Amino acid sequence: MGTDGYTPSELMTVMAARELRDGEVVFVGIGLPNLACNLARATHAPGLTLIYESGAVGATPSRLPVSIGDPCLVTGALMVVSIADVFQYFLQNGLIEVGFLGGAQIDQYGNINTTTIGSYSHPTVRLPGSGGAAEIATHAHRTLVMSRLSKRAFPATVDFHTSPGHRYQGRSRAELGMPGAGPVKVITDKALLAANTTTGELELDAVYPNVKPDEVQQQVGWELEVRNPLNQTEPPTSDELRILRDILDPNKIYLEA
Amino acid sequence: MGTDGYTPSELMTVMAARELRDGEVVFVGIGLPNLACNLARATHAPGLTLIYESGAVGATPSRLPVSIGDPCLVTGALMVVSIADVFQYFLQNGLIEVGFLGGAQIDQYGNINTTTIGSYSHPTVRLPGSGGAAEIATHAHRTLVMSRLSKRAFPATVDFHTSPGHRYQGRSRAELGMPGAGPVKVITDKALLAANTTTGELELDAVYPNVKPDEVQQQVGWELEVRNPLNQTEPPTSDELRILRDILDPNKIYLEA
Amino acid sequence: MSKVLPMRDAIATYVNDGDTVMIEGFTHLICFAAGHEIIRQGRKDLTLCRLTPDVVYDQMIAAGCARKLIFSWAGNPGAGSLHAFRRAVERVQGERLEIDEYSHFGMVVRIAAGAAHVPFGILRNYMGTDLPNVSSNIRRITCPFTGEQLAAVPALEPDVTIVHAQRADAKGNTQIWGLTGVQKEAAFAAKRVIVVVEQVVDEVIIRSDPNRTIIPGMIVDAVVAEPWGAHPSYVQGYYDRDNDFYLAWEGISRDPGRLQAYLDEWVFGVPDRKTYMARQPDLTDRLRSTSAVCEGVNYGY
Amino acid sequence: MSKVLPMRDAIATYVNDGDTVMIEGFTHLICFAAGHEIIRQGRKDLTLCRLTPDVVYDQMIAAGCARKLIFSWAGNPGAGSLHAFRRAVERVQGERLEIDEYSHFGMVVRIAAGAAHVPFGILRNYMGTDLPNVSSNIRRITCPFTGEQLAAVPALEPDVTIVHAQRADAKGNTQIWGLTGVQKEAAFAAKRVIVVVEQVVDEVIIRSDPNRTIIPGMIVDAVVAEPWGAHPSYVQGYYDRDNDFYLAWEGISRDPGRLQAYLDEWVFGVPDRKTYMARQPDLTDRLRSTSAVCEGVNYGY
Repeated sequence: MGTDGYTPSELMTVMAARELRDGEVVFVGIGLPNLACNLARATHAPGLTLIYESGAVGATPSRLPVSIGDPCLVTGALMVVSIADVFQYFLQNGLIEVGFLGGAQIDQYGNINTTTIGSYSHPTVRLPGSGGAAEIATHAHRTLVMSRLSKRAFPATVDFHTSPGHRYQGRSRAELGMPGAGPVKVITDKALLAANTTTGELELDAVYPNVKPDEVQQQVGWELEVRNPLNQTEPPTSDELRILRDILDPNKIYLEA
Repeated sequence: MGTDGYTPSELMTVMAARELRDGEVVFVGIGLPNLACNLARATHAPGLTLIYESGAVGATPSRLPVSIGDPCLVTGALMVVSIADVFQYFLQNGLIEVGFLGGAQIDQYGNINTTTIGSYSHPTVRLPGSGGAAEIATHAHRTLVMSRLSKRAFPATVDFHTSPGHRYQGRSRAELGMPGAGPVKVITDKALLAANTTTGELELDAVYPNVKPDEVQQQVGWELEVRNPLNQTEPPTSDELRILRDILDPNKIYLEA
Repeated sequence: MSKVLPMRDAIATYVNDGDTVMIEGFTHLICFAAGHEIIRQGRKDLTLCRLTPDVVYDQMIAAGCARKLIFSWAGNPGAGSLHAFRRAVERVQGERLEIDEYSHFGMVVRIAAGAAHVPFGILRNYMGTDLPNVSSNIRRITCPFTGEQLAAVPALEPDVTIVHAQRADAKGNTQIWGLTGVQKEAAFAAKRVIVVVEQVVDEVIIRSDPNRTIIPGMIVDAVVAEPWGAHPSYVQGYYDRDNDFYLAWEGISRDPGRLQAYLDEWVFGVPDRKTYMARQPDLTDRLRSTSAVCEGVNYGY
Repeated sequence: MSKVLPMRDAIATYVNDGDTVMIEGFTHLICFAAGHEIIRQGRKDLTLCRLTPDVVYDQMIAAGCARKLIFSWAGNPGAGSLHAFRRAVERVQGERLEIDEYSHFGMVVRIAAGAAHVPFGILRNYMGTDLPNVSSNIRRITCPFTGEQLAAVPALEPDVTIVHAQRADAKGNTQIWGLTGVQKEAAFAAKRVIVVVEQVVDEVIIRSDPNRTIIPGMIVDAVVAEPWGAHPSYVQGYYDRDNDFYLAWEGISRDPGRLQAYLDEWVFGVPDRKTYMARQPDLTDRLRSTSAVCEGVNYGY
């Protein structure tokens, strides 16, 4: 736990939850995104519909799911569909309003790498690959990325473009024919980055309590545009922290650090 | 009822049933094809799997179905699938061994018309259209056609090619890339016609008891090749007739005439 | 936020003149109640689509609702023809009903492409038939891997799809068993969806068996509770198909005068499905389903 | 004609060296028992395919069964990496495991195209990613109606698909509830199908609820009755996922010596799944599902 009375994970989860609007249809990932969605449901957005890429629609997990296909996502769900339906009839059909992604690397234009560090044919580190990320970043109306700041995680250019950001080989999403808005916001442990709607560049949109813009810049591999005015986020409320700690992740599986 | 102690419908049904081999997967139509399949199941082919285009797989109808989507086809079926699955995962995937078709017109090459009499844009008679017939005639390993003989029903060339036979604009099925063998046999009320495997022409393969080849030729609009030797079919057995009359269609809905 | 509406309001709100309308149902689950309400409200210039336009589309064509029909089999199975449809297509004088025609497989692929929101779908079909000669919507496409030629058809995305089902919750999460036809694809392909059900049930019922849900509430605009709304079509587990009516339709539709009299009595002459049923009190006993209830399965973990 | 075989015979008969093998399962219904038997029988040069190769594929790679992997996400979700996979791909000396890589959507479309037996499938994807640069199997195709560019991927038709399920009859008519993943498409796409089930049931059970049938017996070659055959994966209504084991795998697979010791003890050291379970007598009580049985529905008419 930090000196502020909450961990970076708790802080990121609260910030992510606040990005969600009531009634939205959200493609949920396991870990912090799942906690963020369920925190939003328990606070300002009771009407969220959670869809897990495993095929559970309208899940209301009665325990903390530890995998994307956890059986608790099925019991009491509104609908269970095949993976083909998930990607064709929900995602490609434009029904998913918000997608959550993470990544080993996120670059200046919001491109995400979850494939390889180093070259593709001779990788230093082989990462898991796209999973559903490439299509989520393409089709979700908007994508939220969650990642802790570090120079390694935020290079100017990713080693491999797994999931599309806002610019690829000099071309914009519109030029490439992508339906969704892509990674419009990156929720880090210190600040929120947001994509410039014209240039597609990730800029410093808001800092968390007691964070200075310089601290953010030091952990990002490109010259970070600072928005003016620069937003200041409100700290987590005691209510948000109570729900996270007492109800959603009481064993601190995801929220410890 | 004819002088032979059975109706033409009964005769055709018996002849169709005998074309089926035990263990085959059959795409069943309503009416005589359904009766033929269930007669075969009750006699020499208990291991037939019946698939109805409505999506009932392994149906064992406990009453006479009066529509292709009769609820009695669902109750006690092995599987119910969507229409998309019927055509994509079963038919196009090559799982259907026998398909049954009928038609207003069948021509020299086994082409079938169920679309229009007269021109397409200004039809004298508008028929229902293809339904699943075009794809059944394309994909089923072999297709059996059931139709009563008449000059009107057996022209040299159909007014509209709804379902493919053995030759279209001078090209063979192999040249056109069709996976199935097409309408290999036509079961009429007087005789069996069979397609020549080289020319694709329908030829007189067998006559029913007491039918002379001339009687067949008189009701067919092209010069009918007569096979040598010409087969003679065995008349319906009392067992076949009993099952049809007492069990399968006791109210003579399909077998009266 | 309940989406439950009376049929009248659902049709008035979500079906407009000129719309492309799909009332799907493959023998099973054909929503006659919605078709009748569309006729009563005098909708015009509709493009009707369905694999198997049957009696309800014949009625809608007779009533002057339709400008165009997109279909693959237009008949009254086992009973005869759709004579209003035939008159509209065969007529020598006056404006014919416009038609756009496929086989079942082609229609299914069009609707599935609409549901997946891609501009076209592919199938291995239409070699050796005249169908591509009479439609500009059946084209050839070459496989970029093998060089094979296949058929392509364009996505079909109706303005509104109307689906009958056994049950749904008030938000439109809809469950179907028995023949599912193309109900799922038709709903996902549409801009607007009306679900008509035998029973509106509590969300808890839906959530107790999520694998039976065919249509998610998020794509549904209105839920109409309309018991017997599919008659003379059927609903597995609720009521049987009224084959007598289908047989009778041959005679009714063959005669324009009798057809009009039918519409006057059974469509314009009743305000809603409830009255339609009340006028045929013997129907329910004759057609109500027998019981063949399956065992449940365990969703525990 | 029962198709029921012991696992040993099913693998011996239907899985050959050099085959393309798909043991599908998206978290749910991953057939570890079949993977272990393939390892025991020393199969080689397999092309393993699956959206989410997880621990069982890591074990098969470690045991030397695989020549190539076709996949879209290779990790141990929430727990770490598949270290045998990583070693096989990251190695600087010696022959690397060949990989052919997509996103989930691309894999799904490949398998669905195989099930429908068309040579390719289409999706709107892969603009702005490097995936098409490293695979010759992601190509562009132009819509013949709108001129739009889409991605195309080739059909995937495995030699053999192995699917775990809750229950089947002796002829292979198979029912699944809970997450269905791509089990249906994987089975229809394959030349041969082995179904592994918690329970072989009488055909009457299958026929009582035909909408739950996902795989028809006509495409099934062998049915294996193997209770707990998916552990440490799970089977809805039968047993929970063994998350402790998935977490432990991170440590085991990171160390080639420990991994080999694991295979020696739990794969080569047991003749079958029954013995595997008997050696962990506490498992069944810890993981057996609670009860959440839904109501049945009426299939009457």
